[in-house]
Amino acid sequence: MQHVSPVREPLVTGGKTYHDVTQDICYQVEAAPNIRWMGALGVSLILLGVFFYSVYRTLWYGIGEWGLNKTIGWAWDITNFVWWVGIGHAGTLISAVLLLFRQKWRSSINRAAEAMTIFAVICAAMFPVLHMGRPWLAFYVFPLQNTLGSLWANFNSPLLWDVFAISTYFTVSLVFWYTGLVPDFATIRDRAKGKIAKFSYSMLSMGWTGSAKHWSRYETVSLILAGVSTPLVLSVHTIVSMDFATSVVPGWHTTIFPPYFVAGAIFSGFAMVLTLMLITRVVFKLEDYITLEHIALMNKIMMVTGSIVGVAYITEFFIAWYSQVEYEQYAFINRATGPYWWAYASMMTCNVITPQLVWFRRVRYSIVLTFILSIIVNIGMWFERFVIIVTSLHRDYLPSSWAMFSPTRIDVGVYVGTIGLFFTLFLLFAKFFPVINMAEVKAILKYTVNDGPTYGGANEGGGRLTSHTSPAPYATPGVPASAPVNYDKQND
Amino acid sequence: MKYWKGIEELDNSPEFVKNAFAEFPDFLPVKEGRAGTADDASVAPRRDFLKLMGFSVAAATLAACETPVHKAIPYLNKPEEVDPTISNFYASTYFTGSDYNAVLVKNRDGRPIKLEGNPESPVTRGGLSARAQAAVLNLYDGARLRQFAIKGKPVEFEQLDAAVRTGLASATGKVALVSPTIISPSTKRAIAALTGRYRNVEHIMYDVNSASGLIQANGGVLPAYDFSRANVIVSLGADFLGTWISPVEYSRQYVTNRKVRADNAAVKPTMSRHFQFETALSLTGSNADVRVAVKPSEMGAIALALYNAVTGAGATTGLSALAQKQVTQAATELRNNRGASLVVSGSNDPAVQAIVAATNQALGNVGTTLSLSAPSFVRQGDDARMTQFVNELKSGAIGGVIFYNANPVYDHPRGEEIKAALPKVALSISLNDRLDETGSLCQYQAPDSHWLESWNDYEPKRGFMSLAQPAITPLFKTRQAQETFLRWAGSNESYYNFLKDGWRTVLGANGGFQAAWDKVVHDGVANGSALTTTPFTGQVISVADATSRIGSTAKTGIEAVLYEKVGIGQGGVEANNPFLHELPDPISKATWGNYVAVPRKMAEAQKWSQGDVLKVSANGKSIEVPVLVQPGQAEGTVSIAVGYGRTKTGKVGDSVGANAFVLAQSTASGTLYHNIVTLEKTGATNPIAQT
Amino acid sequence: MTSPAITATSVATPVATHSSTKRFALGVFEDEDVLLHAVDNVRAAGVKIYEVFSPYPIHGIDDALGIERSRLPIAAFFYGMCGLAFALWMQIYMLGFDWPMIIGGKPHIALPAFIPVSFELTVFFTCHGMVITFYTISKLYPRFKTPVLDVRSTDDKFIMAIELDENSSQMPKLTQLLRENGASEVNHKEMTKF
Amino acid sequence: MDRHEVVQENTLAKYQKNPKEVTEYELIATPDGLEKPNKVSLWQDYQYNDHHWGMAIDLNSCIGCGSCVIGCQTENNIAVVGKQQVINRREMHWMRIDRYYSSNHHEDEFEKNGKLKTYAEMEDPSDNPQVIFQPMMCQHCNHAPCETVCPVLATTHSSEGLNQMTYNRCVGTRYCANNCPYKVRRFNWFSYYSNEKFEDVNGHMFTDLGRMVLNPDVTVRARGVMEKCSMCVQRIQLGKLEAKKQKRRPKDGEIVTACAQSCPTEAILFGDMRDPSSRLSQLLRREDGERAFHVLDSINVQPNITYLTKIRNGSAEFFPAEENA
Repeated sequence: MQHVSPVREPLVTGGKTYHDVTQDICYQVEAAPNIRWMGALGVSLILLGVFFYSVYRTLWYGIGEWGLNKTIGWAWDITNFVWWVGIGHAGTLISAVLLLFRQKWRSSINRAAEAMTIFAVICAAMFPVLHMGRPWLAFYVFPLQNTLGSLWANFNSPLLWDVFAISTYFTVSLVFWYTGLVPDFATIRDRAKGKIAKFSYSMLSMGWTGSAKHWSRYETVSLILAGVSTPLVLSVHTIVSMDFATSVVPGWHTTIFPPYFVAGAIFSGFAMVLTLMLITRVVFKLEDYITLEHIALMNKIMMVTGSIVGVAYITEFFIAWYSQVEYEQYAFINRATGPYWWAYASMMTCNVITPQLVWFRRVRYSIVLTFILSIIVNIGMWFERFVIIVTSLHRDYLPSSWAMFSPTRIDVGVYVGTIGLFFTLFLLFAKFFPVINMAEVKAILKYTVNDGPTYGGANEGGGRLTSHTSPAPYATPGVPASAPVNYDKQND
Repeated sequence: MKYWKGIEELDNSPEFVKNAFAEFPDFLPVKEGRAGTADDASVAPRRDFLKLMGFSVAAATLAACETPVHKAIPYLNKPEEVDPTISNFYASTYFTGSDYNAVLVKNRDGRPIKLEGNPESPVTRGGLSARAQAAVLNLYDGARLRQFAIKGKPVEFEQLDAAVRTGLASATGKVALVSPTIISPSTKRAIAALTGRYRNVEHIMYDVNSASGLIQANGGVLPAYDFSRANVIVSLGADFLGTWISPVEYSRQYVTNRKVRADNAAVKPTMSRHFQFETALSLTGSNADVRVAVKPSEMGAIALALYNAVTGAGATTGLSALAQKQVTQAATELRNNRGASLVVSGSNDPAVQAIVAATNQALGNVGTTLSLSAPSFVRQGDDARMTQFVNELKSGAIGGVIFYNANPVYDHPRGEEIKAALPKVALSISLNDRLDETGSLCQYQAPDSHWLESWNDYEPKRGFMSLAQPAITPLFKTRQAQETFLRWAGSNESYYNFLKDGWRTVLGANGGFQAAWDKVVHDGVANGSALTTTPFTGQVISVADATSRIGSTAKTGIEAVLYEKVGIGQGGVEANNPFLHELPDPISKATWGNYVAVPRKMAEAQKWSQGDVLKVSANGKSIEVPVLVQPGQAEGTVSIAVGYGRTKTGKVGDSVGANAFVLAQSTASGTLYHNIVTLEKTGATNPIAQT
Repeated sequence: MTSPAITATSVATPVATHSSTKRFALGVFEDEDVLLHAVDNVRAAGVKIYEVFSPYPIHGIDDALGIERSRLPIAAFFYGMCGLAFALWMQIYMLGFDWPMIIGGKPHIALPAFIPVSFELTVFFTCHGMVITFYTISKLYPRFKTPVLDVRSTDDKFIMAIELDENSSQMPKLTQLLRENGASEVNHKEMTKF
Repeated sequence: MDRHEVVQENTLAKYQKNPKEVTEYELIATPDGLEKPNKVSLWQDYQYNDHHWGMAIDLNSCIGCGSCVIGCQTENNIAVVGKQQVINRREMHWMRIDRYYSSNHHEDEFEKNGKLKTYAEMEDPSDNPQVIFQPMMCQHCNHAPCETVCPVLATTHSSEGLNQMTYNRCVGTRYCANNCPYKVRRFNWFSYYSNEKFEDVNGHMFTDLGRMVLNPDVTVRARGVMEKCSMCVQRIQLGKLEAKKQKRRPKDGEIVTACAQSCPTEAILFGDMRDPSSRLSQLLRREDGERAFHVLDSINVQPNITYLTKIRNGSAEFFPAEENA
């Protein structure tokens, strides 16, 4: 048994029983979709339409439909790519790192967070493909024998590292997520009434019965996956940062990028998790599972990572000055005071200043403020990538080639479109999959304020009753010690 | 590389061409105009295209065939010297009114695909201007006329010839043959044949970028300059590296003593010193060692001050301190380099040029850095004569007019008047290669072939001659103008033979003409002379009255200078050439269209910002062009490029920019390319495409 | 208070050899701790526990049931090593031997540049190898219908299953034994093709 | 900006005094003293055993006339993109002529006015600026940053020192262009030969008549691929072939790139740096340490294009010499 600190708020409030947990969470899957969900899906689908139109224009006429030019070869495309990948990281982080640290509170959010990871990575993966001049040849990036003879891929190129990193990251997150889902699918299967439901959830659950042997292997697997995903998630954003760090462009060629990008990723990721969780808990009435305590904890993480990012920003400037490299210094001065000063300013405000509000308890525990904060951070992190990519490129070595970037409608369309794609996927997930990991939540039901379980028996929820750390000597043979309430009833 | 040894071709060429046309009774239509317009159906089917290709190959390479070429299209028996995918080079010559270049035509499978400088040429020495580089595209210009026509109705050569002959015979009053400068002896002879046959025909040459002031000031000749021998160069607004008279030739001369090397410890590396007094920042000015920005109206005063400083004849007043200081400095250096210095002026004002000529005289540069005895021929236009023509045209004294590659309606300051008068003329013939602003107003269209389809010869400078030879058979049913003139003159001789005969005098009969001729055809250039300068009638302006004239040219108000762009030039055939439109201006880096360049102070004072469209007005006419803030532009002046604003040149060049020729002054003494203008903001904006 | 007779039969009698039908006594528990104790006692009573089903992993149940530690970690390590080896071979062969090209003047075999891909492939092989193994050895694969002894075991009940012989002779004794150990109910269940 | 490394100039007086002082060379501090950047390298450099093509561009001779730009365009079938695309900064010229104006402000004022103000001021050219022209095309770097980053090996280095593009391998990530310090790579944003938007300006790629002008030795690039100066590799190959047929090595001056050929002032010299007797090799030997410099030498990409410092004969009194751009 694990020691539980007496000051901790309950992880799951409302004195839920195992059965209540099953009820509450399966309810969303089994009940007819509610109107708020339909509305949300509608909006997402419209944005998805925008996405398809923009992609059609891009593919049919060419990248010229975007605002790029000879000097600025990447702008919104890669900005969005890095932004989405960054967001994705929080999911893995919550499910893997927090698992390793035995942070029990992760249980009620990790499922949704992992789903978010997967959908975010899908959105991210759109951009490296779409931004290609000839996406239909994207398979060239894989080391395949081809008609041109044995012309393989260039393993020196950070972009190729990306290919491997992103695909590994995506598939690993996927199996991690799915393995976690299997027991919950079994639960739904065993409750399912409809034929189709029975059939499909039976397929999904792969014949899971919850036998002790399976559980023990299951735990080993998730532990190892967690153990491996942790360095993986760090490596992914490190490699993404190397797209820039290994180049010669002043403002990109910066050794601090890997840690700085990872921190940024966690930062933006948690912001996105918060955004989603706050919506989900309202839409699906899961206030008891995603409590203020969760929100406060995530706020804290956001604040810490936000500060790390802030430090990184300042370090960059220091290094630029310290290096005494003309181009480097100009790149950073131009960032802050040049034609794109506004982007830099908004990045600074959103990412460094606003998160500091979390120091105030009131902010930390306020739903509304947290929601606004999380949105602001998401915006800020988008600007961070924009600043890094565009302001570095638009004025590099040769003044003769300096240029400005202005996005076209298609640029905006593709970006907004991926947001639509993301939410469509997320809403579908939330409707047909258990948004909260039932098995894990049940496992932590017992841990709460006063050290000791509060499980109140199967038939009646509520009320924290006398604790049972070990079975009491039997009052009457045959009557389970774990059910004093029933016992009393029987006496009536 | 191989140059062709093209002789055998020569005799059977015309007959061959005739048969060739016989073989394609209806000539290959090639798609022109936008997709979706009526003539879409006229797109050449692939096989016809191949036929044409095969044919052109045969024609162009016939040259080298010992065996007579059969009209079989596929290479059943391949002509020698022509291997598919191997390029041949043919020597030829590029000259369009402005710059002269001896070129090599890179011919691939029977079609010219590139022009390169001809290193054999003592004039351009392998150099090639941007305009000449791009000229190969003009050959395939879809806007070219495809056949002869009378009042828009397609006709055969013979029909038109007959009609024209009767027309000329029955013409009442003068018939003017208007052309730009012609430096081709044989062409002149062909025209002479025409004027000989019809006494009332008079040949009028005018230059869009006129140098008549310079010619007048030098006793009727255009001096040949040699910048390579000048240690000190003073240029009063002459953009001799970019557009003035013969830029390629001058550039090569100029750099010979700009190149430095320090490997020989004994001799110190030296360079020429280059002073530039100019209004707009020109290509030449940007290369100068000392550049002074002055108003066009000050040019005279500066020339005078320079003359006085050089001759020591009193000081002049009315110059800014800086300018005065620079002039003195320049004069000192000039004096230290007598006979090894050069003063040039871009002005078309005879008075100014007279002073400059006198200065060169005083410095003893005549015979060293500039030559009057072996003059240049690339400018022969006479503005006064042209002005007189316009007046006659208006008065109705002209009974007929023939335009030979001349487009005065567009590029003459009084184009409007010509446009109005032209329809009233009884007989109007255009030999222009397209239905341009002038040609479209004429009754008869006898389009000239492209120079890459024609035989011709040139003499840019006395003693230096070069040839042009066809690198491809005419793509359309056009005929080269010289041949047309001969037909009208009643001769049936082929122009090739006509030309070759003319060269007998040049090369001399002795030592076997044929061998010498073959060499010329191979090299493309030769020494010898055939052109004669027209005896000078006007009187040479003395320094005294030049001084007095200049004294009275003080001006107030904003002065505008009109200049040529290195790419578009005078807006002739270049105007429909996308390469040249997209070639960034060397200084402003602007492409696609002209603009009014203003100094920063003026822009700030007037609250103009880049791209604001201004209405520029002078002589009661006005154009609208966007503002470009140009460092180096003289205070109180603006500058606008000519050559834009074409309306009938083709889909590339039409309505790109505005026609600035209307702002030029057509004075009695000649066309002046600067004027007092008024500028007002229209409120519209038009972004300038700068790279 | 267990009788050797029961153990004798339950342990000795080979069951379900000639028919695919199996019979089970299912002890239903409400709480994991009670179950844990029950497991100890039942095994102490010499009864062979067929399997335990629970809605979530119970810590310590492996020891109680005597399930030996899984060897998946070793497998995972092995897969990882394969991935690493493959990655290095691929990169060195492709850029170093199959078609060496000059890329930015770098050596053909630029090992530092190969690190990221090598790492990623190691992870890739580790995870997928291990997960595939997990599903295979646990016989987990998509099926149309999943036979479950007690559907509540995926909801809120902890089920202890004990296999019986053809005529379920040990049932009464087992019922008593389980009830004594805190089972809220004890059911008899037959399963074909289990 | 204050970027001596980009384009260098000096006065004749200085040059006469000591030719070794007219060019600034960036040096890298190493344990054993200051070193040339190319001495500080992580790895062994490749030996170009057969040929090593290179170019020298004399900034003294270049008058900025733009002849080379058009020469290159005709030789290499470079598309014309029209006004709007030029405004969008998408011109396709492989070769361009950079023009820099002089400014009255430069780094000396960093202390006085502070960096921010000075940088801002330095963007303003003076009222009567000195002008310097610099022909800029692919520098064919031996340590090419573009090659390293291409994921599909579409741009690699040839065994003769050329940086070569494989059009049909290119997928168009534009990473190479971003990573090119000279910004000489050009991307095909549209299919300029079939997109009706370009029929007017690029007509010669649309009609059978116009297509006759295209150079059959050079591909018309498809949409979505990167392109750039190839140092007229088709001419180099032709020259080598001709020489091979005659069983000899190509003679110096036999192979000439389009830009070098068209230059009226012979500012561009192309040649084989492996051949010690070639005019190029001689020039480089002569000018080494005097006027020869590589643009952005300090980032050590080791270009095969060498520039020669511009020497001005202007006296400071009349025309104060200033830093450029």
